[in-house]
Amino acid sequence: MPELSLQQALNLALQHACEDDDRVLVFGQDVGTLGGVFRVTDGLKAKFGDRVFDTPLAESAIMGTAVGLAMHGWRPVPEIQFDGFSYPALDQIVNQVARMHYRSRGVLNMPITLRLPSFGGIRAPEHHGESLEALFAHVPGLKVVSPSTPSEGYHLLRQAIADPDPVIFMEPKPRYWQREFFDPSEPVPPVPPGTSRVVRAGKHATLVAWGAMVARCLQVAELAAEDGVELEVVDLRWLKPIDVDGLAASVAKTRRAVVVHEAPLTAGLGAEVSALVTERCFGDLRAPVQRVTGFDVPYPSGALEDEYLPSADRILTAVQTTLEYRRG
Amino acid sequence: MPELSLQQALNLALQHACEDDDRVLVFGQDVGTLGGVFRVTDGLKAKFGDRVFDTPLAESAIMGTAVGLAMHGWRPVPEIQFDGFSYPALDQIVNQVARMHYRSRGVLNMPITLRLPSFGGIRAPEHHGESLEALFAHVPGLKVVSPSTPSEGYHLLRQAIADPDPVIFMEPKPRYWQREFFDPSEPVPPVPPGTSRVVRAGKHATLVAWGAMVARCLQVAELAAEDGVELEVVDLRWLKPIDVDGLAASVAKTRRAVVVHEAPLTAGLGAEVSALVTERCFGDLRAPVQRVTGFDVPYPSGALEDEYLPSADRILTAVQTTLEYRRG
Amino acid sequence: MLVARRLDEEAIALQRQGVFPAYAPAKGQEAAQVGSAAALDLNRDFAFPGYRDIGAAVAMGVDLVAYLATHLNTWHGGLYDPRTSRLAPINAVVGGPVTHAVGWAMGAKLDQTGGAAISYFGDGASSQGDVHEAMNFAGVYQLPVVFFCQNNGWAISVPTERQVAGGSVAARAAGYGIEGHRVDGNDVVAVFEATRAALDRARDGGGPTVIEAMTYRVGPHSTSDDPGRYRTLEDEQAWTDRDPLAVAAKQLSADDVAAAEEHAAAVVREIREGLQASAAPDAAELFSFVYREPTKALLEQQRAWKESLDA
Amino acid sequence: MLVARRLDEEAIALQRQGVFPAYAPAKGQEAAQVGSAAALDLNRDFAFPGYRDIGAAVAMGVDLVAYLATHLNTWHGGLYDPRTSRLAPINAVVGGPVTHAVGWAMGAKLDQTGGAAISYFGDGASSQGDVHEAMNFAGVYQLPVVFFCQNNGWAISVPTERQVAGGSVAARAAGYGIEGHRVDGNDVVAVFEATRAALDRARDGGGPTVIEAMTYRVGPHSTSDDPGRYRTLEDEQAWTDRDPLAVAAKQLSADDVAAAEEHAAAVVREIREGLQASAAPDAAELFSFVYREPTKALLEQQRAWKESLDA
Ligand SMILES: Cc1ncc(C[n+]2csc(CCOP(=O)(O)OP(=O)(O)O)c2C)c(N)n1
Ligand SMILES: Cc1ncc(C[n+]2csc(CCOP(=O)(O)OP(=O)(O)O)c2C)c(N)n1
Ligand SMILES: [Mg+2]
Ligand SMILES: [Mg+2]
Repeated sequence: MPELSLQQALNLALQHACEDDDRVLVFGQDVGTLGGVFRVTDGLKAKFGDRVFDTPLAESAIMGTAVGLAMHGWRPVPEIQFDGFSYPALDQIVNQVARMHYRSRGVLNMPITLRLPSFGGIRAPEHHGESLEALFAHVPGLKVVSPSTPSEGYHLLRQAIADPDPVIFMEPKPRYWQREFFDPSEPVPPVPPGTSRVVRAGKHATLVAWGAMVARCLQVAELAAEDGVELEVVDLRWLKPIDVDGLAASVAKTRRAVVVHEAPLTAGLGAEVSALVTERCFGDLRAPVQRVTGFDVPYPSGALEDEYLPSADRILTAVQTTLEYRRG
Repeated sequence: MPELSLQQALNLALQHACEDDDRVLVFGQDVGTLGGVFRVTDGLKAKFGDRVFDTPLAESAIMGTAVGLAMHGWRPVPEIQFDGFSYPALDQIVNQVARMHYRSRGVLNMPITLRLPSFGGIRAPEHHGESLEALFAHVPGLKVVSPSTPSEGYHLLRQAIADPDPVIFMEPKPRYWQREFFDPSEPVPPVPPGTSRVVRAGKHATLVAWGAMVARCLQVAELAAEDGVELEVVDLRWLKPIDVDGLAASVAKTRRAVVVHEAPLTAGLGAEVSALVTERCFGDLRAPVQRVTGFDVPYPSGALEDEYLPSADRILTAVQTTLEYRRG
Repeated sequence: MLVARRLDEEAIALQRQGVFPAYAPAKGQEAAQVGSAAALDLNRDFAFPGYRDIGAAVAMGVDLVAYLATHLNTWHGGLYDPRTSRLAPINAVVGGPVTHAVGWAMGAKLDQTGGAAISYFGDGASSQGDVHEAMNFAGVYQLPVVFFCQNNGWAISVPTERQVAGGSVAARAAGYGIEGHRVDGNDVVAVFEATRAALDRARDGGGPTVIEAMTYRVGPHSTSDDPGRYRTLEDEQAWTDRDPLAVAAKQLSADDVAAAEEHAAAVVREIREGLQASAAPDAAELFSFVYREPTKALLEQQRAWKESLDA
Repeated sequence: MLVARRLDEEAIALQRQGVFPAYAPAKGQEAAQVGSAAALDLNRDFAFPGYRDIGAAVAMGVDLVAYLATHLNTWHGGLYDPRTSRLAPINAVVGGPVTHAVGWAMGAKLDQTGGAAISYFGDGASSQGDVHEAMNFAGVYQLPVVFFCQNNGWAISVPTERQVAGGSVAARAAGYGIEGHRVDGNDVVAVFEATRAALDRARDGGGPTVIEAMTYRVGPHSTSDDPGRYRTLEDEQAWTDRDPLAVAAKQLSADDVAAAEEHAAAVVREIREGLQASAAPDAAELFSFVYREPTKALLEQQRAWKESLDA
């Protein structure tokens, strides 16, 4: 069983997807000759020739081209180089990618997977640490997914590319070099899009997270366990559709929930998780769902990054708040 | 006291803003000679000459130009012609307008008011009926406001233009021709951004809405009153910052809340309202906050518009649900 | 062309009667639309329209009742099948669909079908960043695509001279190292020939072409527009001499013209009847086509919606 | 120029020492940056940089310790005062700030200050829709703005010939009816003169100009980049003869060069010390500058954050 980093696992998933389906195309800025700034597309151009190509520096055209390619029957896997550079392409993503199937009454398929290196934590320049999941999750017609480990990365990327609908695939940058022993050729039981996974069982409270925050929540669960607090950690994975049944099952058991994300608080996806859990589990909940998130400030420069991101301390404080909550 | 439509009230607000501050500039597609497709800028070009001008058809450049004008000390009031055409300008709005003040450590002010005819209900073509408030409210550095009546429109637009920060001003299209008797010259007590208003007092449940949905909620409150149910209707107005104190005060009294908006459910601003109210009022709440919203589908064609938008029936059903709610 | 004109008139009449909530007249642009679309090989080419290209739909033999469903407010993109019609769904984002033509052309090149794409857009659209990005992509990859700009003098109330710096969209082509041609957009034969030449070149690997068809939007921007606010009747009058139908009629016998009128009347009658027979859309379609398979959340919303109907 | 070069070398050294997490070297582009910025009138003009324009900052007399704060990861936009420096905050969105220069130029024109704006961007940036929209706006309104493109051969791994259809950014200008010039970007005098002429024309109401300075990014895209993956050493070697410093040195006496080196060394030393003395940012600044006045919600978040620190 090989040990693979997330970056290697994603690279392998792309390679296998290209091998299994000769309609798959991989393109974007610097994904060809260079193999991507994170080397996720390394070696693909050599293997698949014209099916892997560099584009000029224009995100809107990258996504618009993907729409046209999909209309011609291709299965595009474009990349936008960094989260914060999605905005120039947002018109294409929202008004075109997400709608062409609808607009054509199901005649034109849009099996587009947008690979988007996402989230913060790597001391990068401005616009390289953003979390856009709330924005994408709000758009009808899109699916959104983010893996938290190399094996998840491999299988979810294969699943996203195979999906007949457009999927925004948010790759957690700080996890690219995280390694795991797993065998990509080993078949996994198929789970439909919109299924979360419990990565640690517990009974006192549920932590809900995705991307790089899953590892942080596991670390928090370790710390809490030392004090006898057993936290259940749910990796939401699919940010649209959201696994409300899975969340409800966990909260029915723990009766308390804390949702953790990097994006700013206001109108972040934590609000949706909070609302959904409360709607489904109001009778069970012993405390309001707590949100531990980035602050309502622009993603800061490296020196302030650790203060911005949900820290283990802030998550533990929220756990304590929910455990000690007394109905006013 | 004159009777003014919302369209006239906004026109007057622009006129008075231009008169009171000679740094105010009004521009956008067709806002000059034509006076705007909704005539909101009618007559301004004749009055203020070069300070009111038509632009080429490019939303990103409209907002980028606004940034540069603000850097030169002007107070830009650009228009984007319709909600759904904001997306091409989103990079400028999120990465530039909302951040230049922050990026420059407070040296460069961005007193930009983006006027955005918004929301649905007028049987318009595709992309002319969207509700983008959740997206804007998620962006640190922006403020977001939407008026529900002509007098509100007048005062909020004056306030938005006077505000030193960028404000997204969402004009409810279906209310443009709604009339009200009021005297714009009558001074109103100043209220800070982020203050909601109770438009109807009640005690059994709180309806929270903005834009065109405020009128619909008032209509629902009338209907409910016939059955002896007294609904409090809160016009949120400021969608960022949100008046959590005002919401909490209302819910402390009614113990039940229903939030209503046109945008799709998932990751809509209703989730934020639900989460905020639950965080603040968990002990008071007798039922989970209900959300009555657009569905998770693209804004449909005119024939299906009434089915998409929150109807009085759907709101009443939610009221009934919250009133009859029994903790499981 | 005559069908396009008469149908356009019918659509305006239907709007006045309240059947259509609004309509964007194409009057004056028939030669540009029909001439260019007639040059397409419907077995392998594909067209990407905006919202004012009914003449292209007519020339391509698209089901016009289904096309007009967009104005009936039945379905935004129209009800015709874009795959068999070779016409993408009606697209209301100015500039947005231009890159789709580029992507489609890239797909055709990769598949070596010999097909070419044509993108319809206006002088106003030429200001959009997407149009530039599209031309640059097409130039870099040498794609079989024709950028067909109908310069009709106006983008709503803004005249071309305050819209297009330099004054010519065709002149932009040189900056991308691609062919650019201006044609008299009211001369259907000239438009046809320029477009056919560009398509042929595209098929032969000659790369993209920009065609700027100089024409005039004789009617209002849409039935809600009031051109009197931004142009004079004389402005409009100046173009009546150049009416594309009049230009074409000169090359035809009176008999031919009469026959064409008769044909157009028959087609319009058929379409009028088709529109009258059009069913209102099934409200349950509100939840259709969002994904290939509806999500659980959507099914749940649909269920709640049905319940509220029954209540 | 020499200051720019030596400072660039120092920055790379600081990155290797772990002081800077990353840096985007400007080596090879000094003549383009210094020559153009030296042409500005700092009393009335204003410059809009990207992230690789340290030479412009040097020539404009910007506080360089404050400028380098962006690479120290202290503050994204740098710590210099953009208003007094006449240099907008460092901007990492490729293409994004080009329309700001247009807006600023419009502001200057409205205020009749005689000021002109200069926008710095790369060959890669020229593919962005925003750059097209900016040039079109500038052409329509005839604004006093200079679009200064440093064509340094590469956008990360993509060479200009696979980026810029037609091969020349300057050639795009004609399509907007505006002036466009290519200059030898490694000849500081040629750059200076072309820029000064464009600025003068702009002030006189002559409208915008596109200047394409042909140069070469001698170093990697950033210190995290590995150019060996996409170009050969020979490629790079071909440009060493044309090193802008070597070109300039030919026009100077040995004494002048020695004096310049001495000056540069002193400046770099001072900056090194300044950087060493730089305080880490106050963590409480996390909540600063988001709005003119913090909102209640932000104050609440700041309070909670402080509590979690104290806990
Ligand atoms: C991105 C975008 N912005 C604004 C609009 C609103 N709008 C619809 S048509 C139009 C004018 C378009 O002019 P032009 O491209 O010349 O086409 P024409 O209407 O003349 O056929 C505008 C501004 C839009 N549909 N899309
Ligand atoms: C909108 C946007 N897309 C992508 C990037 C990532 N990126 C940073 S620099 C760069 C290449 C820029 O090339 P060029 O404009 O030629 O400038 P140079 O780096 O050569 O100075 C890319 C793709 C970005 N910063 N902004
Ligand atoms: Mg036009
Ligand atoms: Mg470059």
